[in-house]
Amino acid sequence: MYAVRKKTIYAILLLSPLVFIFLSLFIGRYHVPLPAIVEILWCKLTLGYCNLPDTYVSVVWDIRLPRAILGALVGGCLAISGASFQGLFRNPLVSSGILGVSSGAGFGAALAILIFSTTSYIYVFAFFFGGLAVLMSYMIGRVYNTTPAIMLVLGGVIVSSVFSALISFAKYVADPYDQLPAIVFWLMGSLASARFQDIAVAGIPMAVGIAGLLAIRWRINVLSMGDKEARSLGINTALSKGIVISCATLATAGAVCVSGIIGWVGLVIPHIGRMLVGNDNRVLIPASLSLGACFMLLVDNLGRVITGSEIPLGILTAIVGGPFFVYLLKKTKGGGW
Amino acid sequence: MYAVRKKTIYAILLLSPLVFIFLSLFIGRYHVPLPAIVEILWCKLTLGYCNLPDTYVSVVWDIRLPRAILGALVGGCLAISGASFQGLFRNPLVSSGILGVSSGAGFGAALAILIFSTTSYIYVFAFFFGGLAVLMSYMIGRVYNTTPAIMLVLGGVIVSSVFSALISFAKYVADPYDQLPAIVFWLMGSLASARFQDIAVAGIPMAVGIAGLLAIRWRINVLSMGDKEARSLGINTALSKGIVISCATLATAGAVCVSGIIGWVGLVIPHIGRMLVGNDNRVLIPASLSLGACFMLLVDNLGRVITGSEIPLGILTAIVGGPFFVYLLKKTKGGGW
Amino acid sequence: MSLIELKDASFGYNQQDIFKGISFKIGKGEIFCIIGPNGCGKTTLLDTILGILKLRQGDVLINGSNIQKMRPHEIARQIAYIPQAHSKTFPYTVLDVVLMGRAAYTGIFSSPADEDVVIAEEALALVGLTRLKSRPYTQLSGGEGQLVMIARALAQKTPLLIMDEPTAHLDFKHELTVLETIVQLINDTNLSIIMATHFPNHAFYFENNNIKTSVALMDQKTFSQVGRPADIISEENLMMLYNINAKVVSCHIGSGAELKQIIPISTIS
Amino acid sequence: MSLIELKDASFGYNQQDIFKGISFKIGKGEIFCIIGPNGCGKTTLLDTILGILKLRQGDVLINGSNIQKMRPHEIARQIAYIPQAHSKTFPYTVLDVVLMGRAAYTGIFSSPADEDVVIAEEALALVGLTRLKSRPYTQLSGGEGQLVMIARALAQKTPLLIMDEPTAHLDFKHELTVLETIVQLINDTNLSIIMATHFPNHAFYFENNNIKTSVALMDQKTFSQVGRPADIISEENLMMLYNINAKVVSCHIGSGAELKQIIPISTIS
Amino acid sequence: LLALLLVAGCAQNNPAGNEAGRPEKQGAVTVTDFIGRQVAVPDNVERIGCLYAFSGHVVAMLGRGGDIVAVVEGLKRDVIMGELCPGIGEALVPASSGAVNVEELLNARPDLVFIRSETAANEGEKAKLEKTGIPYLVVDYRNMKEQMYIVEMIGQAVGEKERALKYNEYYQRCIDRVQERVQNIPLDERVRIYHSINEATRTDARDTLPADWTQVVGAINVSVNEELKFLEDKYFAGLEQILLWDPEVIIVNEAGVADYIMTNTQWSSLSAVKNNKVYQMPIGISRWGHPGSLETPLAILWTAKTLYPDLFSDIDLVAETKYFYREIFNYPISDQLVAQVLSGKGMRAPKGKAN
Ligand SMILES: Nc1ncnc2c1ncn2[C@@H]1O[C@H](COP(=O)(O)OP(=O)(O)OP(=O)(O)O)[C@@H](O)[C@H]1O
Ligand SMILES: Nc1ncnc2c1ncn2[C@@H]1O[C@H](COP(=O)(O)OP(=O)(O)OP(=O)(O)O)[C@@H](O)[C@H]1O
Ligand SMILES: [Mg+2]
Ligand SMILES: [Mg+2]
Repeated sequence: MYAVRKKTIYAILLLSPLVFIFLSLFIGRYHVPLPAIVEILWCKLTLGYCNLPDTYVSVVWDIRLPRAILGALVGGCLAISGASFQGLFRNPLVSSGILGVSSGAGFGAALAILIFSTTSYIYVFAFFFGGLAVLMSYMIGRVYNTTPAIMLVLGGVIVSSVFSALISFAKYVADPYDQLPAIVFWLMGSLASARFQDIAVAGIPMAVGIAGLLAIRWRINVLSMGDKEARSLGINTALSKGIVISCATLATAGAVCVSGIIGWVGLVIPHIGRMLVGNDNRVLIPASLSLGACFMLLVDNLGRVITGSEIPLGILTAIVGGPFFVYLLKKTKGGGW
Repeated sequence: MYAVRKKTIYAILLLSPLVFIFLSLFIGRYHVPLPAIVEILWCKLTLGYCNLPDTYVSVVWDIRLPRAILGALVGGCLAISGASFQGLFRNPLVSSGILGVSSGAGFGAALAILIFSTTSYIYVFAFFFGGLAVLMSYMIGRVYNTTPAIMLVLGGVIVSSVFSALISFAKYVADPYDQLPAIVFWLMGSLASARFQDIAVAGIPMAVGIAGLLAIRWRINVLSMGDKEARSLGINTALSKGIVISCATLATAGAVCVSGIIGWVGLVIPHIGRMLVGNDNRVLIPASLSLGACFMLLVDNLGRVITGSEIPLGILTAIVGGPFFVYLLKKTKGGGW
Repeated sequence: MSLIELKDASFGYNQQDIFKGISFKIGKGEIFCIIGPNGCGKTTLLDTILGILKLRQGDVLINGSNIQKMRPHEIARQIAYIPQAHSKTFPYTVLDVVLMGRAAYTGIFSSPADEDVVIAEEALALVGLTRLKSRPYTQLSGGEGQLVMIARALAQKTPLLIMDEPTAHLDFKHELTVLETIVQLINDTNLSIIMATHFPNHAFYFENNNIKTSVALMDQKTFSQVGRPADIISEENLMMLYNINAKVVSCHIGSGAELKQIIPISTIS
Repeated sequence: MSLIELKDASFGYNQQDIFKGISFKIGKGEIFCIIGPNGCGKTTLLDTILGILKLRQGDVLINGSNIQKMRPHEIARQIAYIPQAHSKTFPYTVLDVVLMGRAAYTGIFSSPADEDVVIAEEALALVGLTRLKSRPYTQLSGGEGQLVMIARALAQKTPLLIMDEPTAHLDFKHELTVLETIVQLINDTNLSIIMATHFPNHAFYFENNNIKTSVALMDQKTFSQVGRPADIISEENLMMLYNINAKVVSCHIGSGAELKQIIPISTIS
Repeated sequence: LLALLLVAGCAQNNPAGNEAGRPEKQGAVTVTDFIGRQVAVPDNVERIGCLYAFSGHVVAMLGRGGDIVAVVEGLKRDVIMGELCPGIGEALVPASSGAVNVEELLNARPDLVFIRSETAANEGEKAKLEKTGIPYLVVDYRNMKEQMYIVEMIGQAVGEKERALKYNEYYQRCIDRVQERVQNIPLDERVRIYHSINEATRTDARDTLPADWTQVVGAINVSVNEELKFLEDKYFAGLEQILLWDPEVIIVNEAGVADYIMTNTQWSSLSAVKNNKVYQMPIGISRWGHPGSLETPLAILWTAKTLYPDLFSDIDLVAETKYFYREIFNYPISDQLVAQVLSGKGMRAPKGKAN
């Protein structure tokens, strides 16, 4: 019975983002008739030829689909890394960007634009500096190793703020006519400009990060007992933490590359997950992934249809998610806690 | 002996911001001869007449002095509220804006600009919405009362993000030609244009907040033992928490009104304090106040002398403060923890 | 009038009751020991007496006035509490922690005065921890930590002490120190004590020292038996309570006096 | 070859030593009890044996190989640990916590298998907590929490168990259950045990059950005495160790057997 | 009353603006946009998307305001824009802060879109626009020359090159008229000005349009070539820095800022304040002289006259203003409105009452 229930839960968690992605194809300001959408999907997937207006094809296949896929990935990545970090650092107030990866990646991107004046090296630089920021936080955290969790997180806060400052500095020295707009636009981020290429470039690290976190999810339970106990239970804490941090960094950096710095999802979605499925990371981690993806798609779709000029993601995430969180809190009486 | 040491510490804590304020009068792009500065101070304080060029008087008395005083107040307020909240919520990752006061105040200001298209009601609205945000966090935190600290903080995070989103929304609907620049300008905040009027309006709530937190500082020690123990030790936890939260809210809201949303000081300065004087809030709270004030002035002055361009405060805070924090960490081996 | 009185008290976390219909009263200079299996609700009962948890039904009266109507600092001047578990956060010094026992005597906007420091230092001396007074209390051993909590309660200088397994983690020496301190305080200041413990021997110890001692066996959501240690702590009662075989032995101590001890032998399968 | 061996071990947190020059070895099926005053360094010693703290000098050998060279999961398949204090964070269910005992047998990228769940449930049954298995472990009573930690260690299925005051917070019934389980496990599986305890009586209990038991008295930064309980736990030694008066009494249990017990009487001022 | 007047004025004008001014069909043109792209623009552009406010102003000026089908939100708030483009209230808003919602853009069915350089700086945005097949042109400039070029480019693209050239001619003529008289002023007699943009301390940096036009009017713009504080893409000067510059004249482009400066003790020791030389610039379709304003020629005249009243006593700003809006914009501006423009007050529709 238990096994059956578990399977049902996992099936729901797996299917719901797919359903949301599918539904996203039907939503948008431009009217594409339903049968056309289905036909486009069918002929594209079978590599056949679509006898439909070009505009229909490009709206559904080139604009909506990559956006939906990336949206799901981004939401999932932020939520899953947030949940993992919360477990790892035993602090429920920690979120996906806590070790500085977001601002590191942002700075990397700005630097790439500054140096090369083109956008080609952005991803490489963003990942490199995202990783560097995390590494720096890690080094600071290791200065004193009795309560490394707090120090690591504080290290992250410091590194993060230094990189944010460096971003401002990069903007300061950038050429206001070509580099600055590129930096600003990149930092603002937007799923709106998602392309299939982005899935290829940012999607792979995101997928690797997600896969890693899903695989190691039970270890996070054990790690959340604290370093000392985790070691005595047979965990190579340095290694396991390293893997969790690396995977979460990959996932978050990928998400930041696609959609800029979105803070909320990586903190609150895991808590919504806790209220719904409890704290066991075996379920919480996939649940966060799935919830994050669905939530992001929901918000993105809302943003696309409410007005023509796309309400920025950050606005809706909080305005839709905040009350939902409070509702859940009331309903479960803070069940997770 | 102990009492003597304590007095020395308090004397240092009290004097150093005053010294910094005094020194600030000598620093700036405009060259005012040293004797003139002293003379201006003297005749202004004795309400006499200054026989000196107008410009000298207005540089020293109207520009540098209010800026220094407000800078000290802002830094002190952010740091003292951060330290208080960390103690209250037993979580070292909490900062002065945690209950949403900053974004609430920011939203209030934006709303005032939207509605009245002038800046006259800004302070009223900022304080009102800052308080409202905290109240809302408090209500959310009370939904479930077994571990209220976490819930309160999470409530704060939610409310905070909702108000941030509302700020973005206000910007989104504002007229890009006149309202938007006003909103952005206000949010960015700047000590640079601080006037004596601002001290009168924002300085009073800040001073009240500071005084309250200083007075109740020992209670925060007791509150940090957790609700249950604090009650059994004879503390009216609801009342004491209410006072701490109100005072910190007043102080932070005042600071936000003057200088926009500065995140870093309220989180990191208290930790620097912990490393220097330990965790006892009897010393930590005044130390944070003093350190915050000095730090803010230091950064502000540095910014004014390094180049004519006044490198933005945020950049300097992080770039000066970050490495300093790491240095202290290495030196004290994370002593506070 | 009794110092503290429970009338028909009931409590439960959720739908289920943890205990119900418990009544007792304690006068000055008395010790009340609560003995019962793990999870029977001792800690919960103590928390309700302190007003930390709210009774579902019934009343707690201190000196005749209902605890629900008293302000926290009034309660804390009557009752000091030594919790079973304490989760540490900031690394305060040992002295600072003990000083917190003076909160009930300190105005909301003031810090403890020099007299309070003196009282805290005396309390530390009583439990023998003076040498650790400026160590961060997060760096103490388990037993040392427990002693700090006891010192904090003593610094509270109340007529009633509520102790939840105060001697867990303590070595023989410190266990005896604590027991002896209690006896001395009762004799000197007419203190009263409510104590949850897993050691019926403590009750014997107090009785042996001529202190008015009652024992309550807590089981099946209520006090199954209440009375003098000698009557209550019997091999049969322990068998009923825990389903174990135990032996009561007497040994001669010092000046011809006898000390009764209960020794658990084996579980009954 | 002995299961575990300490050679000339020294450790200190700062400049000051906590202990130095400690050596001992334990073979299969043996129990080693460490008794000593609060703060003498028992917990610290156990932490160094586990490799959590690094010895300043000396070596810990498990089955002849140095613990510094072993990987964590290899150590955890040899030694299970029951810590003295555990700080709870997320409200995992009791079963989930016990399941963590299986970490050493679970690949870094996998979750515990169904067999592991079975083992965890058996361990819970051994300590008698099956009925609480899906309760959040943050909502347990003090004793129940301690039993969960014991179950987790049992689920680790190691030849060596290190226990730091395992019976603190336990009632008589559970204390006996734990002791009896230990005896049974030693008889059945040749388990070895290192145990820090404040109850010399535990050592008597094991000796009485025909288990090879040694006792070490820890004091003055080292083991002042090591040997059989009957030799070591004497009134004189306790007086030296704790500065207290104690009595050793014998009582007849069931089938004509005798059980020795040590009873603390009073401190020596 | 004012609103009524405006409505009346516009009712007369619009048909002319939309229909009469339109030339016969023209052949396909290739234009080069700000970032150097060669874009083939369809021969008959009938629906125009203006995703950068400046381009909207230009299109309206060229008499094609009625063809604007997609805008950014800010354009809807402008009083004169509302007059020139009666349909602007219904225009779709497919972009905010640089990001384009192409689906909404497709709904607007534009034949041509003008975008800002932020949008073009992003590969994803470009790719998306290309997928739609709608030709787009990047609109931006950093000095007067480029501004003129961009106006010409827009004119070329929408088939109103002549009118665009007419604007440029006027532009150039204003420059020439002023240059001719100021070029002989010796450096030390040139007026040192401080130009406040929106906020009292926000000002001009080098390589910007205002830096360019303030130079033309023979002023020394104190903030150009100085290091400024840079925040959120804008440049600010420090108070002491301004005191140090001690400009002779302060021109501000936002209503209310002049009062702020005049009444603030911190500014009181400036010569400009003491001598009452703090001037509010006019606001027409945009703030004159603002980096995003196409009324630069008027700003040049106004500033020149303000700084050197003796040299330019013959220039009648009221007449110039009327000429500009009537001839270049083809907008029959009323005398009252001219006065209003020159006083710089009330030129934005209040929030929620967008046209
Ligand atoms: N917050 C809670 N929510 C629900 N049940 C709880 C909570 N806290 C404790 N319990 C349950 O209530 C019962 C009584 O707990 P309590 O802590 O009072 O026991 P106790 O007698 O003190 O036990 P011990 O001797 O082990 O300390 C236990 O079964 C425990 O699991
Ligand atoms: N992190 C630390 N830093 C410095 N000193 C410490 C630290 N942890 C413990 N100590 C000190 O080391 C000594 C030994 O502590 P330990 O916890 O090993 O004692 P113990 O024998 O287990 O005592 P108990 O019986 O009370 O549990 C104590 O005096 C304690 O105060
Ligand atoms: Mg208990
Ligand atoms: Mg110990």
